Amino acid sequence: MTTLTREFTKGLWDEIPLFRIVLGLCPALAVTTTMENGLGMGVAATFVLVCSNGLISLLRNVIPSEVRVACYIVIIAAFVVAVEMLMKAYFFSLSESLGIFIPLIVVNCIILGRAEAFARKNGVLASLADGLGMGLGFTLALTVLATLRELLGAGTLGLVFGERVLLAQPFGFFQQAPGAFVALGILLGLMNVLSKSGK
Amino acid sequence: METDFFALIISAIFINNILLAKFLGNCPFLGVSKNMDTAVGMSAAVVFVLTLAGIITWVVDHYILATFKIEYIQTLAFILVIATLVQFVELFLRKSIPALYKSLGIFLPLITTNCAVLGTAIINIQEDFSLLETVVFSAASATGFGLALVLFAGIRERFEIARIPKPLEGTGIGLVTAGLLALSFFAFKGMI
Amino acid sequence: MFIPAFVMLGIGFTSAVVLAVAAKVFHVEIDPRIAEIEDALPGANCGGCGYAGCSACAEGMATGAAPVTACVAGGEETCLAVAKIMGGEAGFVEPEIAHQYCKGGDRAERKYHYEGAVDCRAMAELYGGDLRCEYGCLGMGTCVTVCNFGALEMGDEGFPVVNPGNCVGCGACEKVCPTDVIKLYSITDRLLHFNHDEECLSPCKQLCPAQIDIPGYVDLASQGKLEEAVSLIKERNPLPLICGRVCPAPCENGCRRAAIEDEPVHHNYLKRYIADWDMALGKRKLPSVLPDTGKKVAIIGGGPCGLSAAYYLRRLGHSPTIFDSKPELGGMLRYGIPEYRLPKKVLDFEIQEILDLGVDVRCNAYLGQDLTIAQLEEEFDAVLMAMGAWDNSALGCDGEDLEGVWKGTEFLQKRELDIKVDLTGKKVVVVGGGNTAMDACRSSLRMGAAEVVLLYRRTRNEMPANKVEIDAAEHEGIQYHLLAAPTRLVGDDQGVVQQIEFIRMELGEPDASGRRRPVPVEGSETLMDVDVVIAAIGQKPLLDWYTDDLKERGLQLTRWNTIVSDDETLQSDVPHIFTGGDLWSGPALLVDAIGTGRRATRSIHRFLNGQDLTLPKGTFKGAEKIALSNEIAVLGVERLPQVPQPELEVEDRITNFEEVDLVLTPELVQQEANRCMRCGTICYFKDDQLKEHVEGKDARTTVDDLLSKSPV
Amino acid sequence: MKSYLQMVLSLSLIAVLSGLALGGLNELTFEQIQINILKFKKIPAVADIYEILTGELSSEERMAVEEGLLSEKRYVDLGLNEPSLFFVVRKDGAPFAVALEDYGQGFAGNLGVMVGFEIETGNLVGIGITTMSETPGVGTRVKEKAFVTQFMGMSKDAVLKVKKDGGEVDALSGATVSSRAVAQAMDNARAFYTEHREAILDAVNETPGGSS
Repeated sequence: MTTLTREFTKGLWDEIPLFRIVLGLCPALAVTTTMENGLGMGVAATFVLVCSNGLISLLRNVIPSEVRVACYIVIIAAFVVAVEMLMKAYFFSLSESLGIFIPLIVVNCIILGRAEAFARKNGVLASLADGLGMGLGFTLALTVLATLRELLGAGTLGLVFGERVLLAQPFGFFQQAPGAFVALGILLGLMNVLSKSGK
Repeated sequence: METDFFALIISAIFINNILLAKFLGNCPFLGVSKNMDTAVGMSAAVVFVLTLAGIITWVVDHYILATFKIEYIQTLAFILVIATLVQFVELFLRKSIPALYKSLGIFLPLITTNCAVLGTAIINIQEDFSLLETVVFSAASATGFGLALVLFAGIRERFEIARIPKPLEGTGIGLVTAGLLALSFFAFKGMI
Repeated sequence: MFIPAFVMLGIGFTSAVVLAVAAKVFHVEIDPRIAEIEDALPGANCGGCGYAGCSACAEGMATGAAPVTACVAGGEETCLAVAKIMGGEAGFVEPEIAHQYCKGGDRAERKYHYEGAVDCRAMAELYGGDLRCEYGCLGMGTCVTVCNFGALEMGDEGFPVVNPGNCVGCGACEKVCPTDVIKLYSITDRLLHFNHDEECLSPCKQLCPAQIDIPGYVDLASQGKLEEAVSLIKERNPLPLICGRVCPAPCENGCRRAAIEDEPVHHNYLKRYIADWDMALGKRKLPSVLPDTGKKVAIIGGGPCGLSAAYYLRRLGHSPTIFDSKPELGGMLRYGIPEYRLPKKVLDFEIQEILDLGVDVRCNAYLGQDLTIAQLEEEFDAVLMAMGAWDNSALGCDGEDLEGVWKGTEFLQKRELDIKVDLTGKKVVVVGGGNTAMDACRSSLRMGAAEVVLLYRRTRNEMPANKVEIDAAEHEGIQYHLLAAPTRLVGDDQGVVQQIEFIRMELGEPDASGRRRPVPVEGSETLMDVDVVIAAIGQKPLLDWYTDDLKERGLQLTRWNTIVSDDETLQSDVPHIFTGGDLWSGPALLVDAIGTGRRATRSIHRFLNGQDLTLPKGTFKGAEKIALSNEIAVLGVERLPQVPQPELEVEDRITNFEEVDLVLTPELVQQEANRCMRCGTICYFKDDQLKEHVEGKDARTTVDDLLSKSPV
Repeated sequence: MKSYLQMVLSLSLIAVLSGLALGGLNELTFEQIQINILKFKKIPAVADIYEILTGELSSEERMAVEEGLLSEKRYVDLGLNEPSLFFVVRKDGAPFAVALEDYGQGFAGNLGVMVGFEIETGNLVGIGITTMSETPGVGTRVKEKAFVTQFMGMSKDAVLKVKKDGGEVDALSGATVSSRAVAQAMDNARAFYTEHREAILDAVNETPGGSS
């Protein structure tokens, strides 16, 4: 049991996506303009990551290594399109706000990254735990980044305070993508300081 | 109307540079730009994949997906084509340039999930480009990607002797600099 | 609903066919083990193995180009895992830890003000760096930046501090450092390292024949880290307890305090204090010993040289055996130095600490009688001859063979060999001016002699004995007849010596050794009644072991009966026979014997491994000072009174063999330690910097409680 | 040879299975998605036009209007590869205007605008935004009343361009790109409407529903 918990928890701190493993930047930079988007994107990505990790590790011995990337990506894409359809059908409002970014989950490097680096070599249970851990880690990272960007960039925190303006003159810079790069960079620095003192 | 190819190329490389304006393909942007030759290797691979992918996806979309009205599997079909191309490049590199293959490491398969590649393919369809325009646009976008990557690799090699606060070393400062670089590309916004 | 399935089938199939063809065409034969090994490696891509990253190293290991132990960062379990994959057995490789000697940092003088790129290599391009002494640490911290294991941190005094726990020995810092200050050292390297011209050597360290890092252990002692101080000393001198009591401390002559007309720092008192503290601790903390190399070395002679060679050879993994002619080990330490200077309890403790490492001993084995070199050559791979210099030179005047006329070493051995000697009420005359003569005088006093007179043909300050000994003997009432030499011994009809005739001398021109040649004054012969005469005018090695077959085999002797051997490597003309101690140098200090013991160990170690024996170029020869560190003006340092060595009162020490020198109190230790300026070759601590250096460390508070539990 | 067969087999099998799965899923969710798009996208825009006509509506009234509009959708086959959709806007019970949707090139993707045309005069009644992905806080201001009301009663042959481009539409300050997109969408809608005016008007009187 302990290895499973370790696989799961490593995604939350030691190898938290975005901060430790610098993957999955494209959606992270584009979608985290509001906290709500960050959270939604994280949840959708987690769902896809868990399912794909599980299925890929199930088929890991079947798929020969020459075509492994193609097969994995088809599986991931299938899950993503499925999520897109289900969301449009049953959670229309969320799919509206996430818009373009659901198809971009398929190109989210985290998912294929975990498949290539982990699911391909480990058992199903471990892969599921890893997927869940990584997914939640990713959601956590996205939400933290989104909160920072929304608070500084737009001066509001939609999910928590609704329309109330918290910051009189917000820095528009953080709402744009270059701002996302800088915010993530600073967060990374903060993370290192924390982990160094935390260890 | 006769599409102005020159304007198309310039806009693809500078104005809406896939990396620094549209912010697609950031993972390899930060992952591979640690040193110059991997960056150049990656750019070459992306140019090859993107151009070929542009052509094939255009053909697939126009002749198969449109006729059967099954656009919803567009993502699936495109990504499969791209993945095959990337796997092809991987096999090719492993055979003929093993050194580059080793240094690209995890980032070679990750070209498949490179948002820039799929992004450009989808843009080709949204902009309703003709085949020729698709080829030109894809190649130009890939060159833009390469330009940004090589530019950034140059800067990162200077980090070696710059005095950087300890926690920001490595990826942290990389991200901040990427942000500033992206900001500079805003200047091209108003050209066309 | 079936249309998409067909479309996907179409695309999937074509893709698969394309890939299958590509796989066929671009097929590359990959050794499956490479992937396995790569998974086992830590993936730090540190380059310590010399390859560009882990995958390259894995490929190297799989093809056999790199040894299984190549991965430095991975540590033991990685190495074992890779060995299992390759199906081989992992051998032992000594861990190498980065070590940095230069303590200059902010206190070192700078040639110019530097504002260039923050990189030592960049600064080194500018006149070899801004430091006055060219091989010091430039302090730009490039080694700290390249180390990605967190083993290096920039200390608060301007030089990088190594954290040995994190250091994996990948060598990145060594490659980056332009002045070679930081280097990787294995245990063998540290034990067999000899001073080098291109290295930071304080004046005292240059003068110490055993090359002990004196400022190092003084600094550790003042911070209360006594355990570390002991291990630092033992890296160069395995007999600190004995040395602390007996050594005349040539290092103190070099102390930089002399430049401000101040008394030198008593390094030896501190060394003795540290050693005593370690002994009083009681628990045996054995130093690290490398795994057995299966090589056996015979050491003939259990004196200081033999003991020190045995200690180091054992720590390097060889198995030395000590042969000694006497019933117990120690040589001159046991049978030459009397109890009041070196209690046998202390001697036995120190020798036992060496034997506990796994050194076996065969006593009462006299070379030439009980065993021969030929016998040894079958059983042992190398032989170290360190029998010392026991033969006394004769007085050279008639009446020498009268009864009651003894030789110096002979007389001193008697007490240890339990031969009862009763001198009560007798008058003893000792001839000679060295330490043996001093020991003879003070011992005979303690054996009840009524009056002890010392004859010496030169003046007081030319006497080779320790200054401390000469003063102590005088306090104990021994009369000095200086500028006097014996001419005739008059015996009675039973052949027992009654009188001694000696002649007044004057000092003429200096002879070859630089000492002024004494010239007899005509007609100044005087007679003196005497009961016992002890001749202690110099020793030379015995030759009864020197058989003819050794002569044919090429082993030659010098005029002073010492063995002819290469000065640097101490290797005799017979390749597997090495020499050391007094047998090689003639009578010398204990600390010289320890120094040659370690030098012989290095030669034997390299001989056993079939390596070339010559010392690396630029090795620091003998004791001449590096001129650079002499003409340094000592500024910002005030004179501080020297700490007196507490001693037993004269009355209660001349009647017994109680140890004369007592142990320092902790306060005195701290006071003396603070007098030491922790010199480098050029830089040293000015008073305010030293105060801040010592006070700055919170260890300051721990010194008191640590020292309070020490032996008094 | 076996491994190549396995390669081809596995990739094709996975491709087919995923195609099948998505096809099936699409069947399942297609209707629901269309309804959603209608309910949450198109009809609210038409309701916006309705509000311009009748003035501010309370949330209950708006719910009722949106409910009503469900039955006001009409499909007309204009020879395009799928039937075109438009809505009938009634005033006091009688069909008063027709609303149809068209797109303009926005800042970061298409901007959908539902445009209402009076049946008799052909003049514009008003507009409602359906889909857009403009920069939040900047481009999204085109939805606000101030911008939308300027189109009420605009004549059918007004120059539908932004003032800067010589048209009559005064653009939102700082959001010229989005305003130009709206103008472009309206221009496209008008061109479509004038071209197919007769067919659309016949379809107005048909019963609601029509072929999907």
